[in-house]
Amino acid sequence: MAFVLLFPSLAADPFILSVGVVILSYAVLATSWNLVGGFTGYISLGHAAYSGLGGYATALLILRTGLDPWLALIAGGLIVAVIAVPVGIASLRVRGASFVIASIALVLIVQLVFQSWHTFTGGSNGLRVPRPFGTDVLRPEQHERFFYLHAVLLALALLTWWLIERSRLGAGLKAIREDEDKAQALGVPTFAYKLTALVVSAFFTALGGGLYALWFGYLDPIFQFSILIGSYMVLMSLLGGVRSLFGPLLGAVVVGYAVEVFKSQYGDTQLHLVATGVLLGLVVLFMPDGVIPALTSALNRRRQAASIREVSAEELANQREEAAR
Amino acid sequence: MTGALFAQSLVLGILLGGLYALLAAGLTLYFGVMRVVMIAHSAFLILAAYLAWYFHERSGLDPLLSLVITVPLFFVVGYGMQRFLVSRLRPISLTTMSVLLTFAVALTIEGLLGFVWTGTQRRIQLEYSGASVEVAGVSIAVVKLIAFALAAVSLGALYLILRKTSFGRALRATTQHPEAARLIGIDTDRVAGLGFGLGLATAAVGGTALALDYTIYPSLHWHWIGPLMAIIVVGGLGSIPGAATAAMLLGVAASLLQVPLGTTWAQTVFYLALFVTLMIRPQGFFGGRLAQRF
Amino acid sequence: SPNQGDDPGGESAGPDDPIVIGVSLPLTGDFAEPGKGVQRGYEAWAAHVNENGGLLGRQVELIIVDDQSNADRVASDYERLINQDGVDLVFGPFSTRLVVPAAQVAQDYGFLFVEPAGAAAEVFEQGFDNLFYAAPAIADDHYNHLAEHILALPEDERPETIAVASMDDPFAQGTAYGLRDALAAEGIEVVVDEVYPPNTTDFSGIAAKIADSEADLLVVGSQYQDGVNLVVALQQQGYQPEMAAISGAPTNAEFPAAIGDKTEGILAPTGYTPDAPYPSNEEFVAAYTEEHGAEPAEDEANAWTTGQVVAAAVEAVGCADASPECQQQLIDWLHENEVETVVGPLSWDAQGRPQSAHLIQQYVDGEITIVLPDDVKEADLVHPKPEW
Amino acid sequence: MASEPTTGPPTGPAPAPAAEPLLRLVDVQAGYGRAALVLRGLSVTVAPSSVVCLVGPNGAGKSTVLKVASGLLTPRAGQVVVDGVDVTGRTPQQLLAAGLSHVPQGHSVFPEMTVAENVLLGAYTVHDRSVIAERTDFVTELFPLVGERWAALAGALSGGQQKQVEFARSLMVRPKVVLLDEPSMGLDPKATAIVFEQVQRMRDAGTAVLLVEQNARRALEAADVGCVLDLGTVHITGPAPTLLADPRLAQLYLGGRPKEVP
Amino acid sequence: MTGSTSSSTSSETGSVTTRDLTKSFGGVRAIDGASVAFHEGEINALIGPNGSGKTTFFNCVTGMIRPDSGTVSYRDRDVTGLAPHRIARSGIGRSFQLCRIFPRLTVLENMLVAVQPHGLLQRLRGSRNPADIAHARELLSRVGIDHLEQSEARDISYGQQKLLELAGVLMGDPHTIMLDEPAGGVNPALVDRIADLVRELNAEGRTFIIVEHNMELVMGLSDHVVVFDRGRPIAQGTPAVVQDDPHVLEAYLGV
Ligand SMILES: Nc1ncnc2c1ncn2[C@@H]1O[C@H](COP(=O)(O)OP(=O)(O)OP(=O)(O)O)[C@@H](O)[C@H]1O
Ligand SMILES: Nc1ncnc2c1ncn2[C@@H]1O[C@H](COP(=O)(O)OP(=O)(O)OP(=O)(O)O)[C@@H](O)[C@H]1O
Ligand SMILES: [Mg+2]
Ligand SMILES: [Mg+2]
Repeated sequence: MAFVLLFPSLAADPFILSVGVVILSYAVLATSWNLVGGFTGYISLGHAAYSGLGGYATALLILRTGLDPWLALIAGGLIVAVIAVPVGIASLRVRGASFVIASIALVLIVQLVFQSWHTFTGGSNGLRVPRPFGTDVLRPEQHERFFYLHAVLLALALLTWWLIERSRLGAGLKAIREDEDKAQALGVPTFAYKLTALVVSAFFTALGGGLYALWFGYLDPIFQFSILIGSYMVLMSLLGGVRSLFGPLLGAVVVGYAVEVFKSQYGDTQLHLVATGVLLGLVVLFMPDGVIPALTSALNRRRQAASIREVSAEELANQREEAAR
Repeated sequence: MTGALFAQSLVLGILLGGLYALLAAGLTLYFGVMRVVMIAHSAFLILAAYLAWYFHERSGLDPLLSLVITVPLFFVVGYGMQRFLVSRLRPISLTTMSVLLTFAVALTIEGLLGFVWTGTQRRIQLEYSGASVEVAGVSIAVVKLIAFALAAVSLGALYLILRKTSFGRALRATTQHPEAARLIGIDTDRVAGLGFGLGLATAAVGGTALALDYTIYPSLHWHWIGPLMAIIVVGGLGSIPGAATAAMLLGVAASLLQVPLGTTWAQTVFYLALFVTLMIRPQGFFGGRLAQRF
Repeated sequence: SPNQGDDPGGESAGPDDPIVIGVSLPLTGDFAEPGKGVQRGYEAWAAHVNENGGLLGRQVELIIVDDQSNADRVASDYERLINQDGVDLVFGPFSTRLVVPAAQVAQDYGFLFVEPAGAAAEVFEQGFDNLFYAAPAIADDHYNHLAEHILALPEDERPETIAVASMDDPFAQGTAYGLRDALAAEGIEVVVDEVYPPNTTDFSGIAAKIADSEADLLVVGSQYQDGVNLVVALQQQGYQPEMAAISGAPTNAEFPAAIGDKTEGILAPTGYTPDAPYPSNEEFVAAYTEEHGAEPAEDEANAWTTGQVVAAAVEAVGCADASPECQQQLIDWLHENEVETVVGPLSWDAQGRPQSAHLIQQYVDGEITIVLPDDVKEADLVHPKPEW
Repeated sequence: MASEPTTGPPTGPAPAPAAEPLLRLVDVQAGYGRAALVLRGLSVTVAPSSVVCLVGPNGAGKSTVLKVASGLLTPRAGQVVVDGVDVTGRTPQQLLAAGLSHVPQGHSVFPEMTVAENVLLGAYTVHDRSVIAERTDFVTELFPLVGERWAALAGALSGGQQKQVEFARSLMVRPKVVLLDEPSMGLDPKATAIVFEQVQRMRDAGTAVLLVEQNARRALEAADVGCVLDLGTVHITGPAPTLLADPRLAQLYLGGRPKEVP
Repeated sequence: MTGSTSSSTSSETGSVTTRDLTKSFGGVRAIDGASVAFHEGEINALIGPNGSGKTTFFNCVTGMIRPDSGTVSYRDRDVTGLAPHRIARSGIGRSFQLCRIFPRLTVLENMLVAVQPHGLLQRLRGSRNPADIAHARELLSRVGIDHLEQSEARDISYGQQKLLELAGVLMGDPHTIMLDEPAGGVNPALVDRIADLVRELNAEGRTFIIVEHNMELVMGLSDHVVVFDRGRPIAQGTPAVVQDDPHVLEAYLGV
């Protein structure tokens, strides 16, 4: 926490700071993704649709209605949350593989629409996003401000995750992940819960996308609505551990750092893709629960409860007799 | 739309649908028999196309001959992939984790393709690339016809293997209840491996067919994932006839819609069909013969 | 690699230190091919300058990083080049899609931004005052000579209908639509107007539409391989236009290899030709050919031109460092002066648009030859074009 | 057999083995993954033409015993011997080839395959068509349901019907050793009767049957030897009638109110 | 807590009542115009041969599947076609024949899921409140698996899972409890304890509807027995009456 707050003053130059912004932005997206993926087990590879829509909604609101950038950001998040409702109604009807595929389709369809609808979205020309701060705020200072803004958003997302995690809503969502019909039979309004999780997740993802757009200043449908971004969200969450509060954050730091390293390491070859692929593969094969759970379980191995009670024959006989009475 | 253009587009749609059908059938096979969502299928497709291209480049022989190498090769790779990667996933989260694992494989393949052959777009230059036969005013490119024939033959073979042989039965049994399958004497490891190999072999055929008439480049597989995934959901996950039918219908629909709507909007037909399917019949139009039991 | 990281300002760079120039290029990903062409051009330019005594008597050193054809990366690359690697100057990346975010970073740090590849009209409408395009004309004007030529044809030879197909890319569309609009304004009918996404591989549908329209003039805005695919698909459908103008693809050396002997008569705009008579061009062609064993193509030339433009400003102003004062002087100088380059003399308007025009080439007897404008042409334009 | 010292309530000595045992588990220790041991040095012996019944509380390790015997679970220590051959560590397929079949607990039909395919898959290792045809006729006669729903998807059947199909499937092979894990669970009284009748017939045909049942009284009535398993060890082994007659045992493991089943 | 355990135990009002309920799957008529009434405040049993439609009946009543025709009412309220969670909230808890638990949640977490209050704010409240946990522990010890509290549910034996499921259903504090083969696979000694538990809860005023093939248990426990065959009731009444019904003997007991 303290490190996050101090980071801008520790960063050696604006570039490092900008990398910090990017990593925080990853962390926001991964944590937001985890609001639906982690709790309900509905794996969405298409969450880039929500971040991209958030970015575009923010930018278009500023450009077309002249709304204040910060209001536009929040309004953009709300609009995306509203969009998530029908999307959820359609796609949350199926589980597992079908949902994954539907999520991929979502991001592809949005990409096609944003690419084709030139007059509204700027299409392949891209869209410049006006700066929220005046030109007198120099770039390094922008980085710093956006770093803190991202940190605040991340904190909000984490807080939301934490609140849900310990709530009955959270218990219900986790039950959905395990066995949806059973959860329903126990009185969990599964559809409403799933939809709630998706909408909340879409909202935060969109805020993340919008904030990033305000910082980055440029939107292009190809880069906004890419499966790769959605997959990164999943990778980061899984890597850190979808069932722990700070899992996605940790994953974002690792992946964000790794991306920089791979890039500087493998420079102008496609080996950075190989490195990412191998990393993802290793995580899936050997740490399917993520780093944090793997570490904690390694630490707690001794505490594991034996599945059979240790009792002597004598005690056993007594016990059984008592039970029978 | 003129009648001639309609006829031409219809034929193009059918030819394209055939290729989609073969590829989607392979994809749905993994799911139907192994509960694995194989994102890397189209990456293997591109890999096969590259091999066909490279083969042609090196030997100067017809790229179709590369099938002699790629089909067995892919079969073995598929076998190995199932045995050494997919089988390590925990059954409880197999479906979702397999998405990520095969996604990782896809990235790796893309990266290696780019590393070995750079990002340059490649295209096989054949004597008969531009040749076509004309039937009732409709020109049918020879390469497309060959691709279609390849697809039809392999699709038929695949269907027969799965439905009519005891291997096919063992394969389905293995997915549905691995433990029980082992107990009735099925070597589930082997059977699952072979099933995966079979799926990947279809990618080898598809990739070669693809290489005949398309430009290829490492990241091209992303372009195929979307429509193929949509097709298998519309057809019903795991249903090979479903995938084939949906592929045909959507291929023709996209081809016809492209005339009034243009290429980009016509692409959306796959995804719209997907969402409509989810709303009306989430289990797909052919799959899910078994209603949910509680 | 250069070690000026501790001294990003670089003001105190001594006369012996090299001038470090940062570039981010798409060396992998969608734009990798042209990206690598640009890389070759930049490297050839740097080698040439260094052999000839450097800039301001200092050697130049390039830092080229790969942006993976990704807009997020390109911005972060320039951020790093400027802040961490402490470069003295930057050169632009490739592709319109990457130029805007990159130019933004350069502008924020006050850097001069001369770029070899962002030609779409929109690039110059973003209010960048540090941006200059190092080629003869922006995309929309590439076909100007051809449009004039067509409109000057006698009534009975003039095409009556046009079919247009363009990749959904600002640059490709810019070129194709420049010609389309010029002709449409004079009453030539546009019968097909198609846009396809960059990742399209199946062109048979578009080809069917074009073939069905039987348009006289085919206008294609392509990048590279899409042009090849479209031509093959059109051949498969038996379509024979009277005139085919295809931007992008045909100027690539691999184009004739890819479609064989079917290139005859295809027209294409180009900003550069190795045969151009400009003084520095011979030097360039010689230097480049010696190193690579082949003549430079357009991407290489644009890169070289970028180098020439920046070098001219540096020599004229007498400074080459990261300080805002120096960069501003360079910018101001370019706004007010004309630069001799391998693509001819270049000057820019306030938004950085170059003020010249592209040449029109045509495949004549298997060779790509300049046919327009008349004063530099090597052969006459063949019309109607032979069948493919 | 049953040379292990027994703990818990004393019972009479086990009957002498009729012949060389067909299945022997010797000092088996087994557990799941890294978790603690479930079976802690357990031994069971089944002779030809005999039915040994394992009873015990839930979670005692009964199913684990069968999984070890059939090769689904590799023991951490101890041996599995089938017909005099040490088969420890072999796979289920190999064990099936050696003459041992295991019908697992719970539901194990192949839900998206037809009843026909399910039953025929039971004969996956049999290649003689006439034998398959003969046995198919036999099971369809035995369980009318199987014939009636021959072309239906097995997953569409009711719980008990699925168990019937499963049992029918297991009758497609004639192994030397049969392991049955709660075969009567979920079956209606008629079907239960058929299952127990088949168990008798298997015994009569010389098969060694290791039966796990929670329908304990009924099972012990059908068995020759009973073993009471608790907390991963065999506590009592003895002739089934003796166990049934032991009131304390009955109270502890067989339900407190011995009553005749209608 | 939503339970209404203190309500009237008079058997005058019907508990679960159906009228002409029909459900077919393809060609199979799983429920064929069944009109049945279960008695409020009693222990009801539903028996019948395999495939006679008992589970399907449960599924129709609890909203897991939608009947083709006919109505289901619960305590004189029409609940036909309501979503399962609504029916659960109206006071019906059920278990599944093919035991359903949440495999990767611990035994205790499995229990806590069942506490699902109304209202958003309530739902956002902590799920691990001490009272709920104490209640869960008590129920777990009543079915004899309290020592497994921290195990993941997938790691416990089949019978233990069935017991966990039963405890989970009770945790929701339902007024009417529908159990699908609660004794299947459960150790006989424990079956006795379950029977005692059922009696206790019934004495508190809860209604039970139990599907079971263990005749000893059914006859010893229930007040009212309904016998199904081919998707419709063929007999109903007290255990003694049903046991001697010739139809029942023929169709079910196989004598
Ligand atoms: N897959 C598993 N992973 C971890 N522990 C397990 C697993 N299966 C069973 N156990 C543990 O092993 C012990 C024995 O289980 P087993 O299934 O053999 O019991 P059982 O005697 O068959 O019980 P039941 O009568 O309920 O079927 C139980 O305590 C259970 O918790
Ligand atoms: N989802 C389904 N699809 C097709 N048929 C079904 C489905 N569910 C039940 N059936 C059929 O309906 C009939 C009744 O099944 P049900 O499960 O209700 O029986 P049951 O009385 O619970 O039997 P059991 O005692 O074996 O549990 C059976 O013939 C079964 O095949
Ligand atoms: Mg068991
Ligand atoms: Mg049932």
